[in-house]
Amino acid sequence: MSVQSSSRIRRAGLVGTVGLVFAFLLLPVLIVVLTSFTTQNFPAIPQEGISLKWYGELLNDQKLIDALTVSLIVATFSSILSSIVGTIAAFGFVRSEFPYKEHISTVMLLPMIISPVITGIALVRYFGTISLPSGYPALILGHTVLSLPYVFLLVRSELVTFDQDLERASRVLGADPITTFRQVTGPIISPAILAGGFIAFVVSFGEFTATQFLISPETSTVPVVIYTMLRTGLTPTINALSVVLILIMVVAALGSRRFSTS
Amino acid sequence: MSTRQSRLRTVTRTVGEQLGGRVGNRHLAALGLGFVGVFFVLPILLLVPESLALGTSAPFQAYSRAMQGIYVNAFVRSFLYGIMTTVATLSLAYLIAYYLAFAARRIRMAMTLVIVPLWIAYIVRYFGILLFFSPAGPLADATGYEPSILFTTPAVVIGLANVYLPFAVLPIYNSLNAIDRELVSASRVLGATNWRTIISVIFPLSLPGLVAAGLIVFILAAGSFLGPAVLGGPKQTMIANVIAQAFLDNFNIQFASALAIIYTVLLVGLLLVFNTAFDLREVLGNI
Amino acid sequence: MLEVKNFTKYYDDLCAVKDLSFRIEEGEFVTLLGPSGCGKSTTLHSIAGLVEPTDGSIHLRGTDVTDLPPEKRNIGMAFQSTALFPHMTVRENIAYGLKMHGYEKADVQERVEESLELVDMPDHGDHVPGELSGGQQQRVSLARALAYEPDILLLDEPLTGLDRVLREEMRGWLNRIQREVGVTTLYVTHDQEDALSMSDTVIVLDDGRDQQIDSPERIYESPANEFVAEFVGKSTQFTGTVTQENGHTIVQNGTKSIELTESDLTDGETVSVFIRPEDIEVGLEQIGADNEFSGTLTDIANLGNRAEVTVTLDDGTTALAHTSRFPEMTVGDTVYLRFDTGRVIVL
Amino acid sequence: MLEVKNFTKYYDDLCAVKDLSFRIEEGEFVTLLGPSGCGKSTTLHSIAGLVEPTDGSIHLRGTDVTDLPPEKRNIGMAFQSTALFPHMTVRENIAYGLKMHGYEKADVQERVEESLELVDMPDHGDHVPGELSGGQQQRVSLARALAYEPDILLLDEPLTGLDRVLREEMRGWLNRIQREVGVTTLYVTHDQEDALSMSDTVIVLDDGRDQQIDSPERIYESPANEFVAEFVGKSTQFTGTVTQENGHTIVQNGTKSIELTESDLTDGETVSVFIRPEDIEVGLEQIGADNEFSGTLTDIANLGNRAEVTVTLDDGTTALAHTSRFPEMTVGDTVYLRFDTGRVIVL
Amino acid sequence: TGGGGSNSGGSENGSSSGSGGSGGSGPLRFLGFGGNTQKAQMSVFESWSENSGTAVKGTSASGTTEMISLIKQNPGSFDVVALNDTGMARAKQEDVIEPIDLSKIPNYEKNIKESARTLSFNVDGDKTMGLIRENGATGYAYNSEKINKELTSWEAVKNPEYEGKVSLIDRTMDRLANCAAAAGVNINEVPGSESKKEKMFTEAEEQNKNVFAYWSDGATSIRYLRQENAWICEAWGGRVLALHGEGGYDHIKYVVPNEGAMGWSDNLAIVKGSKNTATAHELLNHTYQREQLLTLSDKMNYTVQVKNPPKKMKQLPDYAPAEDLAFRDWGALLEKQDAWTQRLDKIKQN
Ligand SMILES: Nc1ncnc2c1ncn2[C@@H]1O[C@H](COP(=O)(O)OP(=O)(O)OP(=O)(O)O)[C@@H](O)[C@H]1O
Ligand SMILES: Nc1ncnc2c1ncn2[C@@H]1O[C@H](COP(=O)(O)OP(=O)(O)OP(=O)(O)O)[C@@H](O)[C@H]1O
Ligand SMILES: NCCCCNCCCN
Ligand SMILES: [Mg+2]
Ligand SMILES: [Mg+2]
Repeated sequence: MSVQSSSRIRRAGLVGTVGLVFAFLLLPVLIVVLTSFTTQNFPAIPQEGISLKWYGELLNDQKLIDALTVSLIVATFSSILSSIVGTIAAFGFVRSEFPYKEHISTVMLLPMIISPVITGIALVRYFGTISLPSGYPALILGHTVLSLPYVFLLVRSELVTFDQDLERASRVLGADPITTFRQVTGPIISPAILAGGFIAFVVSFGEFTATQFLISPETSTVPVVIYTMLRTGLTPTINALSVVLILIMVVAALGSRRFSTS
Repeated sequence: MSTRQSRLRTVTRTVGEQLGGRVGNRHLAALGLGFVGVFFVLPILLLVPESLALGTSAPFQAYSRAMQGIYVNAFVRSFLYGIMTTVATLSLAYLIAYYLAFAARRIRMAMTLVIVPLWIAYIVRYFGILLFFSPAGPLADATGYEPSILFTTPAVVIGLANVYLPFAVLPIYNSLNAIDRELVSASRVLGATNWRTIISVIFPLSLPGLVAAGLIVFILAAGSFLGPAVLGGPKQTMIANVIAQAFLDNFNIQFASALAIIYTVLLVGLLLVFNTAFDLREVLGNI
Repeated sequence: MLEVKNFTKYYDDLCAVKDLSFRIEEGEFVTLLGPSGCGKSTTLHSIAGLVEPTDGSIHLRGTDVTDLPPEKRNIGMAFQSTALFPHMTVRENIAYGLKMHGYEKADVQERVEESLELVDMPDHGDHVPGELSGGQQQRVSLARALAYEPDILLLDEPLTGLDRVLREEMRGWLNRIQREVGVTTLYVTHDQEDALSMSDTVIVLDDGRDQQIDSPERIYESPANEFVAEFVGKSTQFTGTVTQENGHTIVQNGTKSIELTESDLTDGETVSVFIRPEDIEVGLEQIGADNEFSGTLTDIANLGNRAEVTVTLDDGTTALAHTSRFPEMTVGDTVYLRFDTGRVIVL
Repeated sequence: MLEVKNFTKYYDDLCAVKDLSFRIEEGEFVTLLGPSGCGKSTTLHSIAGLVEPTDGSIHLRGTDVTDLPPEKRNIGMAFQSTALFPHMTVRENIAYGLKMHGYEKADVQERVEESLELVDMPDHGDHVPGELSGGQQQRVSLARALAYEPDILLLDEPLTGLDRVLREEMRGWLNRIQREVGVTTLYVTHDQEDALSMSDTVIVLDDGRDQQIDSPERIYESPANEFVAEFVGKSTQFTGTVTQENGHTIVQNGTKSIELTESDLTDGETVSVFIRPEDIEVGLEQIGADNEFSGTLTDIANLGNRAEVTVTLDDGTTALAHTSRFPEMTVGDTVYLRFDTGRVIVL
Repeated sequence: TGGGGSNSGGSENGSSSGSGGSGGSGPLRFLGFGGNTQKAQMSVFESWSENSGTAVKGTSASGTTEMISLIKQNPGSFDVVALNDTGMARAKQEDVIEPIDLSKIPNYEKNIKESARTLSFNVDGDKTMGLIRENGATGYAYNSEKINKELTSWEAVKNPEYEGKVSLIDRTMDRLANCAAAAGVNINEVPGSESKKEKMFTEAEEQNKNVFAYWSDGATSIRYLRQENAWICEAWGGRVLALHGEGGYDHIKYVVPNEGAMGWSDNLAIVKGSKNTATAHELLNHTYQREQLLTLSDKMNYTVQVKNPPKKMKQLPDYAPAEDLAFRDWGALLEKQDAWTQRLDKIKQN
């Protein structure tokens, strides 16, 4: 058998198998998308005809829109905060030497390691003790802690490979340390920071397990509202919302090189 | 001139300098640690006193209760499901990652498809899976076949593997992608078939990514709450469900804290064992 | 031994190599020399089976191997990046090819040790590649490629990226080993010094097409065309018109006229004339030789064992000449260039 | 212009540079030459203010700048890695230093264009560094370092990693530009050819200590010690015992005896004797010269313009000699080596 | 069941304040279960808001425990809360509700049957802590297309034919109450008798055999029925009736088994720390007008213990007049909750 035909067969086999894995991965997405067009009052695959009524309902569903607002606010602020803290910490760890540095740095990763149920319980008790109001303060702080490890890891690995000659060059060219950071270091590592912030945003946006302990009556996030709706009756509005979010994401990902690669 | 000053003045320590010259980069590390310390480590540590009935005759009563069969089972199940999910997820993720790194023609598109599910709340995805396999769901509708898979261990593992798959693809893809293509050529020229090359060269070189992916999937899966809650039955209860139930349904903060502490200690212990085989720092660096 | 027939390779619309044919005899050392992007690696990879030819065929020991996968060709190859497996020790790297070629366990062990001896690294067997210097890595890569006695050894710029000192040292190594083992070798490089110093035959490639296939000496002394003349070795070039004057051939360029020994040129023809810097003598005094031109010294580069001087001739053209080291001249001096007409290359 | 006084640098316990002093006059081109790890970069970085001296001081234009941060020193620097800012275009890279030095907007623009002219890249201003070749990047890096008219230009192995052809071309560039701009330059390299071809003064450094500070010619012709002799240029070395015989100084080594012109050596002294390959003549016939040794040709490396031959002498020692290109010799020939006693370097 | 958001129910129209003569300190905040009971309740509150000018802002939580957590974690954030019987017992224990001044709610005595006004979980000594709102039973529903015989007894749950096709409720005391009923025991007597306890748990063990999952919220029970995961599913009548209302689900039958079924009730209480107790009383008084109570029953599909119930209410699947019902005695049961949960968990996971 010739090289090309055997490699073609191999490729076909791989593509077929990978197609099945993709089908598995995207199965829930497909179902969510399909059910968002149902004519029925509960999530079901459309049988006779499709409708956009749940997209209409979405616009009228004040509770979901409120939750979406809360989710966006919390995700925005916590991703900004964790980007800042994560970047500072990554700088600190990469650019300094002290005993047991690498071991100590795993502490930064603990929030990713420990189950969010435990995080949620620990935080709600703790916030109670220090009288931090539940709602935005608790949610934003909690989500910041939960997403911090992702930013830390991303920025750290960027900084490890960062060529410090660039900073040296900037200094020799006459720039002081602050200018050097603003003009050289910052812009160059910003894709990593942005990617970290993006992941932090996604983590915050989807987090349910710890979040259920941290919400206040006015600040339910989307996943928590969905969970509540589950118990009282889930409507395909949720699916419509999910589809809208997917669309936003796909457009953003295809539109910007930065995010899809990270 | 002292060494300390010299550390501050070296240009490689730029950020410290910009904060007024008195702040070193070590202070920045301390700031990060402080944040995690105050808003994460301390709260977790405070569960220790909560878990103890101090001042009573049986301060460890919550712990001795946790030693009973159903709770031990929940712990065992968490770790077991964690491992099963990890194995399943890694196999699938490896296929996708291999495809992305070596065969994909439209990588951006494929990569986007991998990430798309992350935008749908876990719970909604679990519901998709539940609906799919239900007797009145699309699978039975289309094929007439009703798999009796729901509310069993396979259902939970399938669900967990499904939602954590994207987390595993990325690190594996990164390490596959970093493999110098000339190594693959070299292996072929040295007489190895494509398959032997995958086994002897590509696979070992992708181990860092694989281990990183395995670690993160294991951590996420073992601690998961929604998966068993939606797709499992009573026999699939995992530790996160028990902890949530103790805290939310039974108001037993003491017991919930004890379970949380035990779980954390077990997990950290496990990671330390893991650390003897793989360098945890490196592995986490790959995530 | 190896025969490449009408090899052509297109990457989509881009023609990387066009209709290249050559053969290598048993034990020969042949170099593919050409600038970056001229198709050297493409050719080598096709011979190894790593790239599929668009057209043409590859024959090894008389068999058409064009459709054979790389692992069935019994070829040894060393890469520019060394391509040592980073997760294996030096020993394991060398053993890999042996195992894949079905050697017995005991044989593998023996040959690994022999190969380590060959490249003079018997004590480094248990190191991983990351622990070795660049030159050592290249040597291991060579040992790995040779261990299983391939029919032919392909080398893809194995010396690029090494610094000058290491490069010269490695060149010596390669030469020695090739002599000891006597393996047929096809070497790829864009460095003319590599090509001239090691090869039996040099194939000069440009833009996917062969320009000249010849011995190093012929390539240097009788380049087939302007590209070869310019790419291989430095030179001073004049373009001029031929006049035949009582049995003498003279090339006329502005105020300069160069008398040649060559005689098959026709009157009025335009030719390019090349003179190698080492063929030009530089003097501070005029001696009234046949081909003597005056000019101003505009640059001296002391290269240690010799100096390379740049002279701007009176008609404004520039010439390059070698002198002995640290010459007693300074930039600005008026100098006289002379050369033996027998040394002039005419195209 | 620049004066380094008793510069010493320790990294914790490791002594990188010990008590180094030298000065560079206005307009001079000085090279720091030495093997990897000898402390070249450490010295350069201290001058730039990027590394703080453990001891000693740095003076620029007569002022002690030891405690000044890098941005206050008005220094131009080009790095081996080029260190071009990848997120800025070529123009922005060059403008950066100008802006930081307080140039007016219009001036910045003008000087950027001038600098692009200087390095012959007027059309590449809007490219980002990633789109340029290695040599082009080096040129931009140079333009960026020169644009704001620094007092001194520091070059940290800017040519390392470039291949031979590009390296030679860039060397020409550097020379030309340094001549045009006339800027005082301190150049760091481990390549002797770089050092010899460009410098007014060479500082040879080994293990953090200076070995010789001298002109290229003196460094090559009169090395101060064995390290310098071996590091700068190839040579054949003999160690022997001095005997004075009726006014002649003879160095005796086994069966070889070399007669020297030098006379301040004492009887019985052991000396090292070096001969450069270009000082050795290789012949196929014995001519009975004073210093003539027979041996067997063991290797020929044709380097284009010359060949480098290795000869194993009858007493088993090895000698290196240059011949004209493509010599009529083959490995195995018996050859005769001769050299002028005036060319022998005695340490 | 539109997506019309239960926590926004009455909040938009209540911007004016101070006209109700009640101190006028902002809107009242109500915490309920969500779903259609919440919607029904909010519609009643709305009619009050229109007259009083005080808005009522609704929030929903997914269960009683969450509600109590919410109250504890957000002190002063709620005025009125809807709790089920378990929730009332818990709320008393956790001290998150206040005694109610019945003199300010004359409509309660006037319109609610006396037998329904003194249920143990709604009182604390001589203080009234909660007002009963609606009540029902926890029977089961079955899919008559899969099971083509009429089911009337708890025995059906144990029929081996239905292996893997049964889902039961996940709440310990609800579950055990039905097991006790099936075994012919009154759950209120179980704490005092070892043999009755064994009978109850033996029944729980037997009923467990066919179970594929336990559900913890009504929506899940209906989903299992709809998706046909369950052929038999412990359920609430009101939910099943609502399912019928969707059309196409008439084959899902609801039964209160003849051995009896557990009774539950939802109740209204005033949250401790409320700064609007006077207004809250006014709101409650409004709610307990007969006309409003009938609206509630109508919209919720459950019994409201009004004097002289109308015919329509009597036809509800769960209809049970207070005098026929034995509610659980939480005074005795609550302390068993943890231990029994543990034992039941063991059974569930065999
Ligand atoms: N996989 C490929 N896809 C498309 N074009 C390619 C591919 N590989 C090589 N080319 C193109 O084919 C031409 C020849 O490439 P090749 O790698 O053979 O050159 P080369 O002589 O080895 O150059 P270098 O000295 O830089 O390694 C170049 O123009 C190159 O850009
Ligand atoms: N930041 C540092 N910390 C500790 N040791 C260092 C540091 N920088 C350099 N050294 C050590 O100091 C010595 C001199 O280093 P330096 O970089 O000056 O050498 P160099 O001559 O520039 O070498 P090369 O040619 O390899 O660049 C080396 O042994 C090096 O390992
Ligand atoms: N549709 C709403 C049903 C509310 C049922 N509450 C049940 C409480 C049982 N303890
Ligand atoms: Mg190539
Ligand atoms: Mg250096």
